[in-house]
Amino acid sequence: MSASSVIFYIISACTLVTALLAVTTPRIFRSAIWLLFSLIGVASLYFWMEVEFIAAVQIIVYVGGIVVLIIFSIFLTQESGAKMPKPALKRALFSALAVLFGFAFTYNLISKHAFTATSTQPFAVNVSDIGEQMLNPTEYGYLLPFEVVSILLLAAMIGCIVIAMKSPVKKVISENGKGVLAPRNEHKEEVDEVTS
Amino acid sequence: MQQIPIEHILFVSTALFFIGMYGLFTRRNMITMLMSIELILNSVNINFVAFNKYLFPGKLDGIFFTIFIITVAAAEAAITIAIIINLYRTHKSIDVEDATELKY
Amino acid sequence: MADYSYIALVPLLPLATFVLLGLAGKNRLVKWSGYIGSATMLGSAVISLYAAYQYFFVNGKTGDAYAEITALRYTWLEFAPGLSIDMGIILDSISVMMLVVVSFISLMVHIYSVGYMKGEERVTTYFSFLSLFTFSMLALVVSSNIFQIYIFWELVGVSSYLLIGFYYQKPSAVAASKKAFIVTRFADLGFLVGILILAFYSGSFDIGTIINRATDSQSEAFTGLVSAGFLGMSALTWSLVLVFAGGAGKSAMFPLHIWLPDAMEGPTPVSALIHAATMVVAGVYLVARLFPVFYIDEIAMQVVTYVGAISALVAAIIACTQTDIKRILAYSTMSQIGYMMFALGVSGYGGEEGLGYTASMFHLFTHAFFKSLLFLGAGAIIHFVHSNEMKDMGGLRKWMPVTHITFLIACLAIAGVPPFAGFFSKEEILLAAYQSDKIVYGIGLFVAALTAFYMFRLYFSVFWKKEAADASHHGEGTWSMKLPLIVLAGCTVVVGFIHFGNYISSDGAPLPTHFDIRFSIAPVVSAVAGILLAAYLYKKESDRPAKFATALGRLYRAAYKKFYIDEIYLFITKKIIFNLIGAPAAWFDRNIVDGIMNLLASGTARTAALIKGMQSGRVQSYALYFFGGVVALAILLIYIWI
Amino acid sequence: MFLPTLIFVPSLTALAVLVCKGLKQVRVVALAGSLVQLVLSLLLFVQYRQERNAGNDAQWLWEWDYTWFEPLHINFRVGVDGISIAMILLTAFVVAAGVLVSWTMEKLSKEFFFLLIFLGMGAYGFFISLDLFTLFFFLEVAVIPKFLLIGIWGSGKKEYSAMKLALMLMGGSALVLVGVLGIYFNSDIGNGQHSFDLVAIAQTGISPQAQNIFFPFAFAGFGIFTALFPFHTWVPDGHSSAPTAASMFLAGISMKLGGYGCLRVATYLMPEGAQTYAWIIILLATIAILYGAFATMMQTDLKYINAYSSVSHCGFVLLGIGMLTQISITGAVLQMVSHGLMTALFFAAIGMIYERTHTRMVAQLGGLLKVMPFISTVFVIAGLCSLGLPGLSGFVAEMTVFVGSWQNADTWYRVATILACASIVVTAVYILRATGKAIMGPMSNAYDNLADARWNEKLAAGILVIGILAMGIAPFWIQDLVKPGTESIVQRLLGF
Amino acid sequence: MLSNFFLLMKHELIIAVILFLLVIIKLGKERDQAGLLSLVNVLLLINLVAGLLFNKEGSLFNDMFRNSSLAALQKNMLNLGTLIISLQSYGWLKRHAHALEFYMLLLSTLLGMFFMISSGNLMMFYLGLELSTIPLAAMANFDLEKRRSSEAAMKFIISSAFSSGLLLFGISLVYGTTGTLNFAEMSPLLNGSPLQIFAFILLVSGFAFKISVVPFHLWTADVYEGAPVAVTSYLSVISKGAVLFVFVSVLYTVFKPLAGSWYNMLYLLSVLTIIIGNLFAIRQNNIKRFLAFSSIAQVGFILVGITGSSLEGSSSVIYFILIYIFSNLAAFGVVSVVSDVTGREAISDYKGFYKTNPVLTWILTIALFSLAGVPPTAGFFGKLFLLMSGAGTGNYVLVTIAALNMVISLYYYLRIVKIMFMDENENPMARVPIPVLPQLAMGICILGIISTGFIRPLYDYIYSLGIGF
Repeated sequence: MSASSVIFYIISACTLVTALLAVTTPRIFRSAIWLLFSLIGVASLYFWMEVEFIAAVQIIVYVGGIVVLIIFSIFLTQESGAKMPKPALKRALFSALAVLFGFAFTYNLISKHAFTATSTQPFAVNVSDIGEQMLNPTEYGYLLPFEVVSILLLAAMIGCIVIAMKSPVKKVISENGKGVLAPRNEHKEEVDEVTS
Repeated sequence: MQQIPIEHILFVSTALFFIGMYGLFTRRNMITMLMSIELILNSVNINFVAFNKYLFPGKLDGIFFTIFIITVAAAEAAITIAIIINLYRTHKSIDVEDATELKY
Repeated sequence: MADYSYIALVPLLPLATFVLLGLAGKNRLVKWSGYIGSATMLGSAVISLYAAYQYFFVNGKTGDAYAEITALRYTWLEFAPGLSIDMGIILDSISVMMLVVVSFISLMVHIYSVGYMKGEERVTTYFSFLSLFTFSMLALVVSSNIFQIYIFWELVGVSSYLLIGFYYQKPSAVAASKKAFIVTRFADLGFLVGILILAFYSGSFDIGTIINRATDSQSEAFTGLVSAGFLGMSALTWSLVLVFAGGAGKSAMFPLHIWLPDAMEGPTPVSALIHAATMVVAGVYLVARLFPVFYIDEIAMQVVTYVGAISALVAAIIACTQTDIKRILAYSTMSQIGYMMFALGVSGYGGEEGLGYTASMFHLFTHAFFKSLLFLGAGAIIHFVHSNEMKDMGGLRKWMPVTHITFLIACLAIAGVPPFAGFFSKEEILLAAYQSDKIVYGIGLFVAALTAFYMFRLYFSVFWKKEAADASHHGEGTWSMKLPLIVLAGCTVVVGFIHFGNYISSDGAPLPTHFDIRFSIAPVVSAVAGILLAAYLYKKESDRPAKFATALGRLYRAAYKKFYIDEIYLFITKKIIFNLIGAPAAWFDRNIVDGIMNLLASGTARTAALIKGMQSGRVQSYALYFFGGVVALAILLIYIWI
Repeated sequence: MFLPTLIFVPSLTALAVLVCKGLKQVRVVALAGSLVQLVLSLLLFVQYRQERNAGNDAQWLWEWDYTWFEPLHINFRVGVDGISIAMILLTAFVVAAGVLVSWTMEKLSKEFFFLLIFLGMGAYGFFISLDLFTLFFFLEVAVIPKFLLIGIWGSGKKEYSAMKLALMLMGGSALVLVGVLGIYFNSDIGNGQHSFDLVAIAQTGISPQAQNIFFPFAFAGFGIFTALFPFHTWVPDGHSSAPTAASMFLAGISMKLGGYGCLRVATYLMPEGAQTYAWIIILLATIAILYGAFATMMQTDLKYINAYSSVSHCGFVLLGIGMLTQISITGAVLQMVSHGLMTALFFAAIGMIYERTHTRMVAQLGGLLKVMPFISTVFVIAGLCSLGLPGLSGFVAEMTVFVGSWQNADTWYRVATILACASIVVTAVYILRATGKAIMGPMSNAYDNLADARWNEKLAAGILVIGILAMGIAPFWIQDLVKPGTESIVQRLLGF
Repeated sequence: MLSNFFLLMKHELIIAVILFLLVIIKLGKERDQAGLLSLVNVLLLINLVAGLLFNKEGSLFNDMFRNSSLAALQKNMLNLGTLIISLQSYGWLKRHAHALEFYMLLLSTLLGMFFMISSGNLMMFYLGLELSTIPLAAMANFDLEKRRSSEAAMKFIISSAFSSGLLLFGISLVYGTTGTLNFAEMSPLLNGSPLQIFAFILLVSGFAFKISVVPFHLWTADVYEGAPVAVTSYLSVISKGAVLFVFVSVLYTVFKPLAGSWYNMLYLLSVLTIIIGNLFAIRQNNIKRFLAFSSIAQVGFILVGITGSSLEGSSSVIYFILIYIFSNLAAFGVVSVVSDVTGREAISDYKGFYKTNPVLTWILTIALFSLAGVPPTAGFFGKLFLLMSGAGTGNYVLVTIAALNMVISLYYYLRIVKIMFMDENENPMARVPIPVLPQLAMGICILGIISTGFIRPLYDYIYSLGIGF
């Protein structure tokens, strides 16, 4: 077993263990931190696979962005140190069983599948290649998805702003110029129960 | 490096996938659910990169897919968090069990 | 052959009256309806008399025998080539005879009704119904097609229904009309099935064709009828018994007679026409029409004979105990029809053998006159005393001389006292029975005595018995009521002397009648005995009848209660049909069949409620379901469905 | 004759009704439309006779074809034979009478007449269709208006009844749909091409295996429309809750859609299937006839009486079809026409009585003949027709069925026929009971001031009575009309 | 080349232009809301009209983007639906503080759908799907103060994230087993190995999630109920329609080698979907939730059509979706107007509705009839064609189940009709005024419902474009 493989197993083990901790620890802040480690683990896996660019993106976006976002939202929504309510035992058990079965099932299929490589080309990922292809409209170019994603980000931004922004009670100019209060009357929402 | 069979990498990703799924099934806190989703997406990313690198090195499909997934995940996370925050405003809680008004 | 198509006018004139008066409604033509009806009836009667004259005396014969003449025939409904309902007029001796009887009696009844129904509400309706009946009856008797008989059979049934229920606000009248219709309907079911069987094997509805094919032992029809069987009887027997069942229903034969006494709820002229003279003998006529076919089947003939004999006996016994004059007359009608029926049953076919047939028709003929006379007389009596009960009557001879005399003539006729009409016809019947079946002859003789007894019981109770209260303020009735009585009485005296056998016989050839004075002794003696007994018991008011009744004990009570036949029917209909079939069927429908439909609906709703937990509102459960779905599909597709 | 006119006239009438204002305009337009249609139908009949007399012995007359969905081989194809014309005449009579009976429908009159006319349009379309798809289309067109008619303008537990009716009929049409699709995909009119075209399918036929699978679907589906036991339970509820005109339409027209479909689609296209399942049809029909009759006997509501009796009478239709002889099938068609006219008349009379006395319970009525002679007479005529009195249409139809059924020589079929015949006695019992109680008998004083029929009601009843009499007194014309059609069906039955 | 580019991407470009225009307007000074809405509607109308003109077929970006007449037709249908939704939610938007943002999100999701429809590989498909999903979650939350709205949004985003996780896993496995993301290259490489089938199932579950196939449907009702009416109708018609378009074409072309597998799967799923959708719809009292379940059942019928695996199958699905757009939007139009004015969404509130609002009642009735498949509404034709194509494979069990379920579905549609027309109500809803634009929208829908079945060229056209098998 080469050093490389040892490293791989170590990284993998770390990643999985921290991931497991992230989804089981009762304290939310710790959970976030475990997630952070797990994501870093994944990033190191990328490093190990020599796709440094992805690893970098992983760290920047996930570790630097998403996890921070999550931590902020934790701060915003509750006491970070508090223990979270435990899942109902039945559900936990059932989920664990389902997940274990799913895993066994999936991995069984994967391990039985004979993956075949279609080309023996060396795998070279230069940042510049990625950059070029990213903005290339022709063959092997990814300009279109790039644009699509950019619109997605724009839309997400707009959505976030609208939703998360604490909406001030602001005046909307109506047709006749008279101001009306923006938030509408909250109508009584009945619980829909059909008597059966 | 060739001595690591691709199945092992896939083992890691699959395991990560199901760990994330377990979290999604059991965690009652919405933010932790979001975290679980991120784990799922990461496992997929590992898949893509591994496939691309070991099986189909000719094109960078997998790599680019990974990049886009990460981006989409970011957007998704942002919207999710926005929604959670809004939900927190209305419900004063981010426990999924508290947001079960709509049912049957 | 002469053209007889003008005979179509005989039924069509009353039909026209029916349409005219029917459309007029209840308030128009009130004054005129009786005259219109009588006038058209007069037309019909004249035409049929003329036709009878033509047929019997001018050109009815081919060779030696009276032939069957098809005057008219239209295909009304063709089921298949050869299998069609034709509307036609067929003339042979019995149909011409019936034409005369029906149109003549109907004319009498119409005239009588003008007086009798005066001042009634709905006179127009009455006359229109009467015309409808006359039309149907006339069309029935001239039918050439068995289905045509069935059609008019039903129509006379419905006119009878309408007329019995004429006093529609009287619940008893409504009940009686219903009963009459339903009982005869039940019998008609047999008739219908019988027709279906006969027609299927002989391939035709035409009576002539049926007779030809069914009596020809070489024909396919015959072999089919004889060889096919069901429950141990041949198709021929089945069909004839069933057809006879129809006739028995219409003719109030035991045990389908229960409607007839109740039918007396209708206006009395109606009873005279329909329930004495014409419609009730339709059954006899039907058997006579199909006589050649009946003749070849012994079982059917036996059935006809014994049903007739038993009816005659049972009715006569019951008649002795009843107190409602119309009911007595009704039972007597039934009894007399029993005579006709068994006369047919004992008859042979052709030549001397066919005496019973001739006798039956003869009795039918004479009976029509004296029985309608009796009814019309009874109508006059009822009109006078406003009651049907004998106890309300008595000593009426003073006040109603015409009625008294005519009634007496009719009573003598029906009792079989010479020289009145009934004597001759009854004589022949008894002779025929004597020649063929002694038991039946015995019954016939006994019934003759009973007939005399109950008729004179009636006569004495009404006209003698006690002195009537002073009723000088009413008259006996208008001339329109008296005239028919007188005419009919005249007929009753005269018609017996017709040499009936010359004109009507089973095979059309003249049948010489031997009048043997020695044979007449027994019937006449028994009749006189009956009259004397009646006179002894009822001429003066006394307690003899009561003693007599006590002496007879149970028999009397049973007869008084009409042998409980009504009760048995009531039990069958109410308890069995309604409670054991109808009610369960209705219940089953509402609760089981519909219940299953509703259960389907509520089951769906319940299932819906049952699975609502799937949509628990918990997003994690949703994800679990999602994942479960994926796994399940994967297992199914990868391992099970390959 | 340009057959689509028969659809256009009602469609235009329906549209015109929508434009009208107020009851007065609406009813006049509706009446005018339905009278035009009646005249057209009579004209069609006359022209049909002329054509036939002129020696035109084509099976279908005035065929007209318009491609609708070409890729799916769906055509709007119309054409008539005698059976269709008989049905069209029936529809025209009933629609005209129905409009007249509803003359004073104050509540939502526009919608009411619109739905009536629309329903009629569906029936016309159904009867002239020669394409299975359009046939099915019009079959369903005729269902939903009934739901609204009963639910909105009905009485009693109307919502329940309306829903039940709609669901059961739609269930029926769902089965029909499967049957129709089965026929389509098993048809082969050359080069493996499927077709919805009834004529073409009849010429080329369908494989016996397919027939045995799809005959039950088609027959049971259409059977539900015509009260096939045990799917008849919508009949009593639906009829009794419906407003008068809707009851008339329901019994007079839409139950006939089923019978016509059983004949035209199920039996005509799948003769071998019919042979296979004949015994079941006969069994069910016999049960329906007797059981319906006995159940009727126990009813106390006039409409229920008539509704259950419809179950019994429609049993004759199915019996006639099941016996598979030329005469019995002719009888089935005649019975459809007769029953349509007769029940419509019956319901009209019941409606008139109900409108005046506000009750339909037999026990509460009595002696109506005194104050409403016209209506009572109509009632009695309908009743007598129902119990098969000669001279009225019921007799002709029933006798044809009986005679025809008897031609089928199987002993058990004969037993069934006799049992069916027996129902005429039971019919007499319930009809006379109802008549005896409601029309005759002593009258309650409460009814002293009730008025007899108005002109419109008289006219409505008159139209139907004319139909009944025309068929009852002179059945040969309708027999002539129907016969070629039934002959072609029987040829198919015997033709393999 | 450039003009080619513009013509091919015409639909997407116009949407993008409008989108940016709106952003610019938003960044500018505050304007009159009504005027803005009218402007947007005009823009959408222009978009619709422009979409109908100058169609061109071809592919761009290395086959990542493919336009065909079929795709153009589908996009036009979506454009039409969007316009109708925009028109009928006028009342709600006019009072909404973020109307423009709403449109921006709406247009971006529409753009996502267009890309999805035109996608030539899994990457574009995935991105289009996400672009059409993520902003929708935000839109679902647009009734910002309503608890239900945010709950709905939360459920939607979490469910869809989960689903897209599974979808991605599936895509990754497809990629791993075939080595390509391109549809055209992928198809011949599909050999039905277990892992591929598993991947395929994961992929299908992603589709199934979006089009609410049982058991992937559970989010649907909750989200439909909680979200604003405009969003609900958009979700139920446009989003579902777009995914269905892609689903059909993917199944019929790319995954054709796996047809043996997916036929059975669709058989099972369609039966489940119809039955469960119907059973749930029976007992609903919220009209939006009711429509959610009804739309689930409708999807079941669409799946029956898809099982047909024939040219008829694909064209009947497209035809049905067109009809479904009209029918469902007509229903939602009424719900939207009523909900906007009175705030009432319970079915029982509609008791006696006919007395006060005959026009709306008739519109809703016709719409429901069309959904139920009652002639002469277009829904009849749509449904019938679906069943017909389903019967084309000879699977009459499926067709019988579907046909009988049409009866159950009729029950609940009629139930609403009954409530509106027949139920007594002491104080029914007051008369609801309908603004001009929603009137227009409903008019279009009703016209569509009534006439679609009778316009002969329409189906012929769709059929000529349909995807053969």
